[in-house]
Amino acid sequence: MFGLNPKDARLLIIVAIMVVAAPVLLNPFPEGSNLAQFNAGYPDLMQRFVIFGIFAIGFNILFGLTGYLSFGHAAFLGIGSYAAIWMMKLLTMNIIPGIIVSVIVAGVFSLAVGWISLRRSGIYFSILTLAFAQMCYSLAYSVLTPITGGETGLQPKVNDPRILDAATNDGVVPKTNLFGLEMTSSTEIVMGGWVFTLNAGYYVAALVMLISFYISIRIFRSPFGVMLRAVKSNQQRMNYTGLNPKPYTLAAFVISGMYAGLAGGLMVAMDTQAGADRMFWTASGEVVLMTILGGVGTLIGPVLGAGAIKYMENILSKINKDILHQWFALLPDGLEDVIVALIYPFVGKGWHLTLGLLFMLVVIFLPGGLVEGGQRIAALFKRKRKPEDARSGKSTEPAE
Amino acid sequence: MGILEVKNVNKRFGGLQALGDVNLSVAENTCHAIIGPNGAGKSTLLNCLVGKLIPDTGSVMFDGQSVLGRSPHEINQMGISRVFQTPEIFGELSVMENMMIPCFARRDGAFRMHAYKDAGAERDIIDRAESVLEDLNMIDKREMTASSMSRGDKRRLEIAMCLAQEPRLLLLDEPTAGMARADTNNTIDLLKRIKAERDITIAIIEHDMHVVFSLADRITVLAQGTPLVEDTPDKIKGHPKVREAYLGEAA
Amino acid sequence: MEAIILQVLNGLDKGSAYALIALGLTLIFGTLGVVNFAHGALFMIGAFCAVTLSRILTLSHTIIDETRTDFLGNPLKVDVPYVYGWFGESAGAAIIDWAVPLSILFAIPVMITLGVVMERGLIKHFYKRPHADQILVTFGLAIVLQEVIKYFYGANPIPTPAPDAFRGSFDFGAMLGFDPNIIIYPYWRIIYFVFAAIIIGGVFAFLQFTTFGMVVRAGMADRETVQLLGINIDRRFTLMFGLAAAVAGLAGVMYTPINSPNYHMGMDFLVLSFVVVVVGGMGSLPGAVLAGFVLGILESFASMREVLEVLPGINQIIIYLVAIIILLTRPRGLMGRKGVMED
Amino acid sequence: MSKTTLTRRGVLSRGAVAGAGLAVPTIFTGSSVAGFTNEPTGGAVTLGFNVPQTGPYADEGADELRAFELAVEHLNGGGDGGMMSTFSSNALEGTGILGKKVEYVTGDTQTKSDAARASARSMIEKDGAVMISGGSSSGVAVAVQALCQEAGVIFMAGLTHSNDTTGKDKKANGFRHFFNSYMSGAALAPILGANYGNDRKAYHLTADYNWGYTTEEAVRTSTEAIGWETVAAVKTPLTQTDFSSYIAPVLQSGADVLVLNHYGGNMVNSLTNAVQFGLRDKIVNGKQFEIVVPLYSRLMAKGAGANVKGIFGSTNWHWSLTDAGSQAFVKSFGTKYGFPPSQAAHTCYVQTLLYADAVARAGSFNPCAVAEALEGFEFDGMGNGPTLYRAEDHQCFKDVLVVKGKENPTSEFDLLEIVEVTPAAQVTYDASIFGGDLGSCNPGA
Repeated sequence: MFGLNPKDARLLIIVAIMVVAAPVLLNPFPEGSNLAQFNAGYPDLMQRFVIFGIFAIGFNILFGLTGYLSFGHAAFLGIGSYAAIWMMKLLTMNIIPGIIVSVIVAGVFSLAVGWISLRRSGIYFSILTLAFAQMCYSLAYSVLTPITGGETGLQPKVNDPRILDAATNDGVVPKTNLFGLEMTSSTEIVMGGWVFTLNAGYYVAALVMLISFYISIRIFRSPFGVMLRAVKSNQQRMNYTGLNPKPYTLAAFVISGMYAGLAGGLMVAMDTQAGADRMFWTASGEVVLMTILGGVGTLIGPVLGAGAIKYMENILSKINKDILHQWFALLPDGLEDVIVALIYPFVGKGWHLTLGLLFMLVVIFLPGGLVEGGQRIAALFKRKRKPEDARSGKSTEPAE
Repeated sequence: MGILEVKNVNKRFGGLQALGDVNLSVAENTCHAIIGPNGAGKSTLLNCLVGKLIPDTGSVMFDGQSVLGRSPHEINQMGISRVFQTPEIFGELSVMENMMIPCFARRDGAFRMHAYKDAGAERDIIDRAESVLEDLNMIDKREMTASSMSRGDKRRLEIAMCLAQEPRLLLLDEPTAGMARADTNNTIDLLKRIKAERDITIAIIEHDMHVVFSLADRITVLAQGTPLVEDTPDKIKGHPKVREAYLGEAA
Repeated sequence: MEAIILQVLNGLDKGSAYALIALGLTLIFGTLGVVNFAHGALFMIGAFCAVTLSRILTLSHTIIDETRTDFLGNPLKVDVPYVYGWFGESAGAAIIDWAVPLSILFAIPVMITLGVVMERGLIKHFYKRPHADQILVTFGLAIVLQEVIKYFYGANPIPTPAPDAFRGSFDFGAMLGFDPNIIIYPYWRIIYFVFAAIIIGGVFAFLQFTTFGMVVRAGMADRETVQLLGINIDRRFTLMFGLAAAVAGLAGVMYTPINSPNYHMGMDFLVLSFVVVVVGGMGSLPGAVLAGFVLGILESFASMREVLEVLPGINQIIIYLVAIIILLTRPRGLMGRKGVMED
Repeated sequence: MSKTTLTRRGVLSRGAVAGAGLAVPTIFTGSSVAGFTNEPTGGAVTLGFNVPQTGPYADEGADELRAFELAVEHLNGGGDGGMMSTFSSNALEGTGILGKKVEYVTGDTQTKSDAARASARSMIEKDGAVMISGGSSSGVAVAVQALCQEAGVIFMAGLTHSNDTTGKDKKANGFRHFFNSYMSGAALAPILGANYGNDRKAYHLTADYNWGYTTEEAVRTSTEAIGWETVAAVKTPLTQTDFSSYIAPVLQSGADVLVLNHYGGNMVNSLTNAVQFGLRDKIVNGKQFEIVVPLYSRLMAKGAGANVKGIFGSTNWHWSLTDAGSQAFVKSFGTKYGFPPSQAAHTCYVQTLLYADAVARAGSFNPCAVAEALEGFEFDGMGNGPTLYRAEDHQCFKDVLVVKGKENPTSEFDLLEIVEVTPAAQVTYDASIFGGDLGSCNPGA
């Protein structure tokens, strides 16, 4: 299907189903229940899941396939964001021009940065990319303030030109839209105690993510993908096989830079703000961590890693002491206090601690990342199921 | 006029004269061995042929064209393939993928962005890879990860990868170094068969005289960066200069 | 002229901090082949050794002063350190005043223990793993360490002043014949520079002149051969990790009077110290030290008003710009060896 | 697709009726359900407190959170009522807001615009917050303010000092109680003139970002107006930790005052470094060398330790104020937590009460009604004397404190002493000078 082998097609379909059903799957707990705190099915977080998923998928094309560890990819994300928001300020609040331009601008920047950085390999390459990204960040925060908004970043303003949009000067900034469909508009479905929010912006972003994912599968399986893996495996042999590794690596760098720009453009489309913060080295480090956490070089790993980190950032950080006390209110007072005291350092303002521990545990016990964890569980399940199947086959008891 | 012509090549590393006025002519469709004691400059010479090193003076012509100043992948595209002392293969990739890469290189040149095609649907590439694998009796290993194979199989795969490109000149750098006797004999048989069945010129650097004398049509003896003699294997065997070079003061 | 002398002084001082951290990072990388993202955290923990010691020294019992009131109007509770009771008020005050220098003695065993525990408990298992895994696990460790410190000490900087004797500044200008007050430099920063020079010299001498150091150097060059010689290189490497941790920790202790320590100071230094190490050349100890000083001095020059007027914003990017230029002109940094971390 | 606003709680209460145990999907369309975003329909109303919980400003965030908790307690009738008894408006009765119990959710801004917006959006979309407050930097305040404008909820800014928040980036749904750079400059200059004379030469070190620029500009203009000369202004990177190379050339320049337009960690480090260099022991141009820190924060001053002694600066509020409102607040905060509140805590507490009061006076949670109630609102008893929430830019005008680092602190909280309470009239400016456009209020529906 779509030129994919059956295994990849199955993966794509599973991912597509998950993505479409995410508003339901991510809201497993009824509204108002104590566990509703863990629901992630609200538009902002779902949008972030898919957008950072795109960012990580793109990063994985470079890092997972060629092994070149860029420590500056957040710069392309940031540059994409600035490009998109300027399109929205100058042209139109329709997201299409913004997204297209963000991909192009990020592509041009990554071509320039990649062309220089790829003269070196290994950690020297990593530091070169880091240096470029930090320069972008520092300049955007300070001397480039007229273009970037500096500390406060850029948001659409009432008095922006927006030359393609019909003049609407009633003091309201129009919302980002796709030919009239506003990204913030949602439909809510209420089923018993559950509320599911189907958000237009999320589905637009999700569609882009699915396309990106599909393209990434195609790249993985293409002759080009094989060449990229060859770059990672043995550049010497590549050279002596009549292949020039440089343009392959540069192409991968630019593709992943364009993915980052796309993510940046979408981010602005969903949440109209562009700031220098998202170019800081920790943001570049975050995508590295997402990819390693999920599973380097696997198709779905980066998306899982992105989801895991964003989930912790947004859900764990919102758990405060009151909520903990509410959860354990049924326990005797003394025990309640002890349990709350034990959990509290790991949530709310301590969510970084949990994140750090997660990194360590995953890398110690699951060197292949979350994907390896999934595979191990699946293997366990298969091993268990087989004898069970055998038994149930013999069983004569009628099923319920 | 040989397919490979090395003229007056000099190469110095600081104070060390690694190659001094090397002249060498390799005739088409022959097997030419280069032997010599350690430090004779064999590897330096080889590296000058494939673009890894650039000689200080002199010329290296392949099929009438100069290879000097070209990068390794360009020289390879001219028709020179190289087998390394320790097998250089794509360890993390499967045997089949290892084979497909040279096939792509042969068909598409040094760089081509086939990012939208499915590698598994490239029939001509797969057929070609499979036929070489079959030829070398490796077809049953096609799904193995290359790094998990034995050293002998890795060497065989490396040779297969070179052959898949249909090079006109195959350079072998001590292809049996560190191999067990049985593997060495297998490799000799393989190379003999290649030589017999294909239009291919082979240049081989080797320590193992057994290998050299079973394969070579002509032999050049290198000592201290300079060719001592060049002749047929039979003549080389009894040559006094060769004995001197190899046995040193014992002569 | 004065301005240039001044910025060279500044650069040497800044450079000594960079060089100390980069030295420890390179020791770990060179001996163990591990990219240690937790190294900044070790620097930070060193600084908090000083904080901890001064807290211990000021452990107090509370007395109530009826004559004064606190912000709620209740009688003021006054904390009296126990050391006042034990040594008398003036001697006690002097001990507290000297908390930072005293912390050196406190920090050395703490840091060596921490380093050895870290190496044996965690890093050891990552020698053969890809660099990406090493980065992830040490980064995770760095986060955990700094969150633990934040849990106990809060996020705000904690003032940890130098002893009174070292406050104020020394007038170099007057000594060299310039006008007074033109080239002044704080005493503590001079001490920091001398201290850094001693540590760096000590580490080099240790590696150069002791058998232990020679074995470690040999192991850095070729681990397998040294092991074939029947030498237990692992145990020595563990100790090297302890030593590197101690170097980072001491750099942190001595840094506390310059900038009040906070829990994220390690992260602030981490990126910079990696740039220094790489510019120096991965695995080269002299390279790390040289790069530390070069970048420190260039950074100081870039912050001059006269320079900023010509190139606004150059102070924001100078380190990275220099790093890019050096790496493009010298492929393996200033003094790097071939083949290290290039795969 | 039908358009709705995010009315989680509203939908829920209706959904419970409509669904009544049946698993039948009920799809609502927006405009018929609610008049504005997150209209509280049950017995409770949710406020979102978005403060830095990680990163360098985590302690400040923690203090803000304490103030919010205290404010919620007081609004719901708990505790001693704090400033509710001294507040000039009597609309609040300790029964929640409009009879609805006040609940709150918390989030982590990380002092990053993106994280702050993500956290605020989750409060609006997931938790149904009808007002967002908190934060400790102007970058975050501007970003979240723009978000609240777009989503149709009220933003009550926490600590943000840049002119931009109610200047070029002002928004109809956003309100700031905290003072700004301009006011700092206007309040400081006369005091500096009185203490250090009118013929001083100033050297500015300025954090190289928006807040730094506006602060430098404000202090420069107001000191130059009293006759000071600005010798130089050098910008320092935000990420700088060691300021020695910026401080060393100060004496050479012939300046006799150093102005540190730095905040937070930058301020602690630059001040510590400046004192280390012994600048304050020097005599230049026949005058004692002085250092000025335009924006003081007690929490940060603590990080600089003894180095703050005798150094002038301005602050929004300080616990040692003796008016009844401040006293009441310090008492209830101090009793609950054991130490006095910071200026950030004060602003957050006051903002929460002001919001609740505006809702009560408007009789509605509708952001437009609330905004109308706040615009031009004059009040007293909240610690800074008679205060006006100016309609044109949603900026509070009130007394500004000029403070000085205390020479003999009696406790670790007693670091600053109030030198002067500059009356609001002296720091008031024309609303148009910073540009920007409020736009019209957005109820979200």
